[in-house]
Amino acid sequence: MDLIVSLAINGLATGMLIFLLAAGLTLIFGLMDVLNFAHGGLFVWGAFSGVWVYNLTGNFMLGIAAAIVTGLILGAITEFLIIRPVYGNHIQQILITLGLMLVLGELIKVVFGPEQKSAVPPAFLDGSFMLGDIILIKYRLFIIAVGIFIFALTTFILKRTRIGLIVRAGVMNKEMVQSLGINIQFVFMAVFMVGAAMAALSGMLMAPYSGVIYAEMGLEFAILAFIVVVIGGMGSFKGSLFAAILVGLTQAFMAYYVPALSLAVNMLLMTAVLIFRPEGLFKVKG
Amino acid sequence: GDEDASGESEGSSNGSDGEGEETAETVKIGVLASLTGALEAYGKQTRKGFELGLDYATDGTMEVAGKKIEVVFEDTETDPKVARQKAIGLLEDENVDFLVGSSSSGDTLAVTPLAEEYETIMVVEPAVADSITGSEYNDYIFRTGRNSSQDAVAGAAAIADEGVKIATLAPDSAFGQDGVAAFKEAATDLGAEISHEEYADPAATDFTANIQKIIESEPDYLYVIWAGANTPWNQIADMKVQEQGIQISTGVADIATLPTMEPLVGMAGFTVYHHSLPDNEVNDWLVKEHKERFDGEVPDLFTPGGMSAAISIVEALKNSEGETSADKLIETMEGMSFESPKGTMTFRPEDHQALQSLYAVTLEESDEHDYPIPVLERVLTPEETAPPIKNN
Amino acid sequence: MSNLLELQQVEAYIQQYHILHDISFEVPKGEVTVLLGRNGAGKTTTLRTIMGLNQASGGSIIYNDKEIGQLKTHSIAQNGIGYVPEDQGIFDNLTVGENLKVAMKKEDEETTTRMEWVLGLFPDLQKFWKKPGGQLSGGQKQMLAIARAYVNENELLLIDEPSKGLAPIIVEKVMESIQQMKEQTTILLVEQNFLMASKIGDRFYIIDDGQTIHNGQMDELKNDKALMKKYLGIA
Amino acid sequence: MTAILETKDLAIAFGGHTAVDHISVQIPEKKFTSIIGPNGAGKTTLFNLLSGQLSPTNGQILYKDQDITKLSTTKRTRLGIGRSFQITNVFPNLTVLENVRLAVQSQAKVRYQMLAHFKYYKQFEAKAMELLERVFLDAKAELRAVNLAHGEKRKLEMAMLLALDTEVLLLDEPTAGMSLEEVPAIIEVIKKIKEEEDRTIVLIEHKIDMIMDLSDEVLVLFHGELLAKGTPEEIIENETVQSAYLGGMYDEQLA
Amino acid sequence: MNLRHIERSTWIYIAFALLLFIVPFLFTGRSMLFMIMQVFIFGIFAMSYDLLLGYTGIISFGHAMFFGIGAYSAAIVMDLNDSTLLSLAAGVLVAVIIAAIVSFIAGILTLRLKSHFYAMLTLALAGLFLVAAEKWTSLTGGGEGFTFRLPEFLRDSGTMYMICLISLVVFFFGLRRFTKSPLGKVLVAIRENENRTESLGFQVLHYKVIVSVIAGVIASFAGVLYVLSLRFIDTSVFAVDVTLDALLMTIIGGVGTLIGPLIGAGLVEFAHHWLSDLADVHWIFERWIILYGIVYILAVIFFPLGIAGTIQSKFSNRVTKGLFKK
Ligand SMILES: Nc1ncnc2c1ncn2[C@@H]1O[C@H](COP(=O)(O)OP(=O)(O)OP(=O)(O)O)[C@@H](O)[C@H]1O
Ligand SMILES: Nc1ncnc2c1ncn2[C@@H]1O[C@H](COP(=O)(O)OP(=O)(O)OP(=O)(O)O)[C@@H](O)[C@H]1O
Ligand SMILES: [Mg+2]
Ligand SMILES: [Mg+2]
Repeated sequence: MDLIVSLAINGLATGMLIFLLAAGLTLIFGLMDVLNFAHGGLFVWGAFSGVWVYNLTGNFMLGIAAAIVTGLILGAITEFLIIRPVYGNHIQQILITLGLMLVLGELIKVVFGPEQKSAVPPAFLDGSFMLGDIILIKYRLFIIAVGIFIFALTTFILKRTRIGLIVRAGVMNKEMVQSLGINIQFVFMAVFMVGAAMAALSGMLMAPYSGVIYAEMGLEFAILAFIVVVIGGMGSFKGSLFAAILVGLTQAFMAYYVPALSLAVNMLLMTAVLIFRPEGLFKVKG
Repeated sequence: GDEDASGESEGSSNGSDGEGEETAETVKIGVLASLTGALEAYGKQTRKGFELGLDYATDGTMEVAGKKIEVVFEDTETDPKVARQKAIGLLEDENVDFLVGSSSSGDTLAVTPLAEEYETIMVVEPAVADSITGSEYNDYIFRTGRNSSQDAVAGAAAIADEGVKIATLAPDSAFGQDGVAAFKEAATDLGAEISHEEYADPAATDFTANIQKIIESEPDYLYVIWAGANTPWNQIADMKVQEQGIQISTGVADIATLPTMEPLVGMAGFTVYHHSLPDNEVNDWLVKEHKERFDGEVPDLFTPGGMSAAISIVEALKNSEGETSADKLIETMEGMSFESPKGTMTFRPEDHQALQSLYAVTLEESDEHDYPIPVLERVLTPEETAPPIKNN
Repeated sequence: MSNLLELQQVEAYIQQYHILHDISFEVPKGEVTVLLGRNGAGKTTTLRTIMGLNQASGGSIIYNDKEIGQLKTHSIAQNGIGYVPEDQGIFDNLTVGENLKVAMKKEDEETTTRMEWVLGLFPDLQKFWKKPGGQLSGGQKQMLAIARAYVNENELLLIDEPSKGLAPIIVEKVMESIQQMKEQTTILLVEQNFLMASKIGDRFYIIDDGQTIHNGQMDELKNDKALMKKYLGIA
Repeated sequence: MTAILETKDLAIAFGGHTAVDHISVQIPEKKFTSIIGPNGAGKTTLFNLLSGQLSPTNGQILYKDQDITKLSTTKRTRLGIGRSFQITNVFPNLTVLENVRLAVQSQAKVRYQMLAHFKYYKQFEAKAMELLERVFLDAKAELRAVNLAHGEKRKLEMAMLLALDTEVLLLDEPTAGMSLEEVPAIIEVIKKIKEEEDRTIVLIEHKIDMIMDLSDEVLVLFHGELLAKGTPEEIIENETVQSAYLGGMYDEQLA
Repeated sequence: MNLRHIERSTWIYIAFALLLFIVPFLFTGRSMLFMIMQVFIFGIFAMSYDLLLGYTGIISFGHAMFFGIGAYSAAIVMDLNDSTLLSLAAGVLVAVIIAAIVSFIAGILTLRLKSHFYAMLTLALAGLFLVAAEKWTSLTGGGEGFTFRLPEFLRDSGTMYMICLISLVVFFFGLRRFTKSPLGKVLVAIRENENRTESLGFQVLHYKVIVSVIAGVIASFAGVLYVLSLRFIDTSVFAVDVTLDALLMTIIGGVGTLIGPLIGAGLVEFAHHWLSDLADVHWIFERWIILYGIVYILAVIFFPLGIAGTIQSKFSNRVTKGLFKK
């Protein structure tokens, strides 16, 4: 019983971390229909800039802020220079964002050097405590909390404000939205910036979790995020959250009970979902 | 391409023994390393070490047995295809007399058959796969780097003893599995018992389940073989493994990874190299020169390896009196001993693997750095860490 | 001057094709002006050019005595111009309600009243409030497109073939609604249904091959069989 | 009179909404049948069921007494049921000629030939060109379909349907958005197919004059149900039809 | 067949192919030869990818799977048997059969669904193959891979070059004919508007499965050539990067053309080579990957349709423009 609870909590934390990663992608891919292969690049930049500030100042929160700011700035630049010319064209999006991914990944080494960097949780989130026989790791609880917070926040913004509608409408028919007097370019840029900031934030949160960050981690995690977005049903936040948690839990339990298959967990899960529920777990209506 | 365009495209299998005249005075060495990509840091250590090694071995003259030494570095980008292409370029267009490399086992394996084809000596450094001097061995391959089995033997020597129970954690890959197999053999030879073998997805972020199982097997030691991006150290600490009476042991890698090992302070393990460990002239020279040339930086994990490779080549040339034919060199190098930053190394005649010292250490807090450093327990002698011969 | 909108020798290209050669017309405030012409004459392109969805390459577009030829589409719309495009421009994955909500510039009482009026006009929209726009029938989409332009108070409405695909009884309603709005809203209409055009139009312009080739009062046209035959091919 | 197409108790519901509500009709062979009804009455949905774009929740469809309810769109087209679409549905980035040529190719049953070069099929091109002339679109043959004006796309739809050379033609508002001048010409084309080639035509339209002019029989749909059926004259006198569909404008329109 | 009926472009391609047959005698460097060989191999691979992406509109994120299947089949068969021509033939056969079966299954499972499902399923399957290659160490050598011997006559790189070139020529002209066949025209129709194609009387699923199998088999063959040229194999043949390479080559060269992927393959390989060589010129170019990334970005901005596509559209615009003005 303890074992199951402990596995579940840790799986949940991993799931939340993956969700944070996927959230930005869901926003950009789900709402704006942009295949952003540079998502991983934004993620890495968030991690490196955040950790750099964190190590410099010793203040974790400042690190988080730095990551978010980095994400916003990079998001604005990316949207303006890279994404704007290719809205609506998946093929061009793939090429141009992959190009950007290479540039971002390599620039990391110019700015921060080629070596991997280490990061530890801040003192107030370091370590673990026992609850009965169950070990609770503080940093993981923190991740779970942040995940819930981000989920609630985005759901609120998308459901309770007109922004979500405008963005979705803008993707379907840009000209029409403009004809309704909405400056869609501005809205798109804002959304992209938020998506990028989410990527950057998750990069920063990831750093103390895994202990090290390195320039190449971007693509790897971007693929994971991509998988989660697909399993969850594209563009659905609820779906992404659910899928991410599913992936996290499956990983945890498979690693314990069927270790031989643990390498293949993600892919098996995705194959199963595609075959049995091709629209994803939560199909976006329409 | 050089002037001697004699249609090598067809006659390549004849190899390059008919070199042009200019090589009469020069010895060319081609070094393959990952100078970009994920293993960039390693590749660059090798390069620095190699350059320093030539300087040291030739006393700065860059000449041996009357011949000028010329080095060409090529980036393999950690891609076997690129590695092979660059190697062909070195062998064909540059007519190199030696190949050195490379940072990854895959790159190296893609190149070793070329060494045979071109009858050119290749000094492998620092790729670790056993198969390079094992199942994929050929006569032209010499390795100054240590292989996985040596690591395993050293790891076992550091902790294994009569009646000790050890659990292992390793990535679920050939590297991890072979490593554990070798470790198991060495450890059981020393009388220890392997209580549990745990393999984890190297890309995973969560190791709770794996650690949980290890705890359940109630070992005295947890021996970790790890080479991967995400490190398990934090989680091992968070899961209070040590508090439950299980000691951790592992190989200590390069300086950049030391800060991540903070949670493991006090553990007993081994390492291939840390600049503070070896006690010999070559190493003193290396540390001093390295600091001078590179802004006060100390040599890292693979720097001495690069240096050893360079020294072994110069040494071989000295012994062969400048003769670069492969036959002669193989004869010279088999069984050859030379002084390296890690003490005396010897190319074992059977599989051309250099036997070398490794270091049993404990990880301790240091006053100079804000990360822990390995402190010498004892030097594991070349004889002690000699791996089994596997090339038949 | 009482012209709300005036086009002077407007030229436009689509990619490298010269589509509009010389479009000139006036839309007097408070009237319904109708553009007529064959398929491919350039009517739709004219409306798109006014909306800034297509850049004019020559001439001028004057709205409320201001040149708007260089403005971006969204600022043109913010100046009080509404547009019902030919292909309806429904947001397929948004529900009917959401389609309308996207269009609403404010959420004050006035808009609510307008909304009620619009829904009274097209009860089908009320009925399918939660249905994705893409699943509506052809005529329902047309209604939604018109309704979307109606929910805001506009000074000028550009409507491209509103009657297309609508049942006669609904066409009648649309006509009524246009007449009702005439007070505050000026209308520029492209319409192939001559019956409708002739009933609600005040002035007409005939466009052929990207040029305005004839204009006059609607009443004249209705009674001039020769003219109708010549320009519209109807007897 | 034999029925070429027949529905038995045909129904489909989307969520809670029954768009086609248990309709049983017979479409007489070689006749001209029109379907009218308010917007959202289920006309297009009925077409979608007949042509196989949708499958019914209930009922059967018979074509020449053969049950085709379970057949795919492709199979039905091959059997001889062709349709045009209310919302234009063409290959946007192919040229007008290529659009029609594809339809010709399908009709000619050259479907899986993958080794012969297309240029050995010159007759396809010729046939396609001929059809484009018939709908007055030959001048735009080389233009990409996406660049056509709305009315021109409708003509293209028509040409593609003709190319399929099917026995039954389902036409969904073929003249919507077509200019006054060209509507009569298209009507001529439709008439000619029916008379000269003996086809069965089913037409959805909101243009009453056109219905009156062409139809042998008119079906009226209302809220998914079959409200009335009869000759054009009978239908236009029907009071429910008048009040629910035509409104006051029809008499002027007929005038 | 009358020679006059052959299109002019065909002559150009034939002339170019002949030129490539002479190249090995002009260049002495085997490394250059090896590189051109890689261009050919990845050209074939990218062409097979374009068959899906450019012609039929199917995105695949796991095309590497077929490449890897080909590579491993050949390598394993050659490793287990003597290095003879016979075992090579057996290797090719195994490669083709497995690729055909896998692509057929992936095809019928997902191609009836719209758009991206094929992409994701192939991504997942490729991932599973990667894991299998990683774990089935007795056969595959795991992540470290293994080397193997080639039949005597293939060890000469001139022969290998010719084999790659001949394969390229055969596949290029074969696929050209294929795409210009009636079936090829239907594929384009599917790309443009799937459900309309269906209501014209074409069974879309059949076409998609056919093209998926053809693309899979050709990709597998490219994998065979790759592993023969390398004489070494490891799990990197299944990596996402391999798919991405094909994707990039296709897009940069121009989707929906056959020459595009070839140009793309050449450009990607050579840009890579030259840019990485810059690193030796000056330390400032040590980060040449940045330049490499910028090449992609600029390619989209200046050649939005890919190189071949942009040139082609310039050319065809002239034609339609003339027509438009009558
Ligand atoms: N992208 C384009 N490339 C080439 N020609 C185009 C393009 N877009 C439109 N055209 C042409 O411009 C002309 C004018 O089109 P427009 O849509 O304005 O006509 P219209 O008067 O609205 O016709 P309809 O009554 O059929 O809607 C048409 O002949 C059309 O073929
Ligand atoms: N795919 C669908 N999903 C849900 N509802 C649908 C779908 N298709 C049609 N409907 C609904 O079914 C009803 C009938 O639609 P249909 O398109 O058949 O109408 P119609 O008679 O052709 O109208 P119109 O004259 O406006 O074209 C409409 O209320 C429509 O909203
Ligand atoms: Mg129009
Ligand atoms: Mg309809």
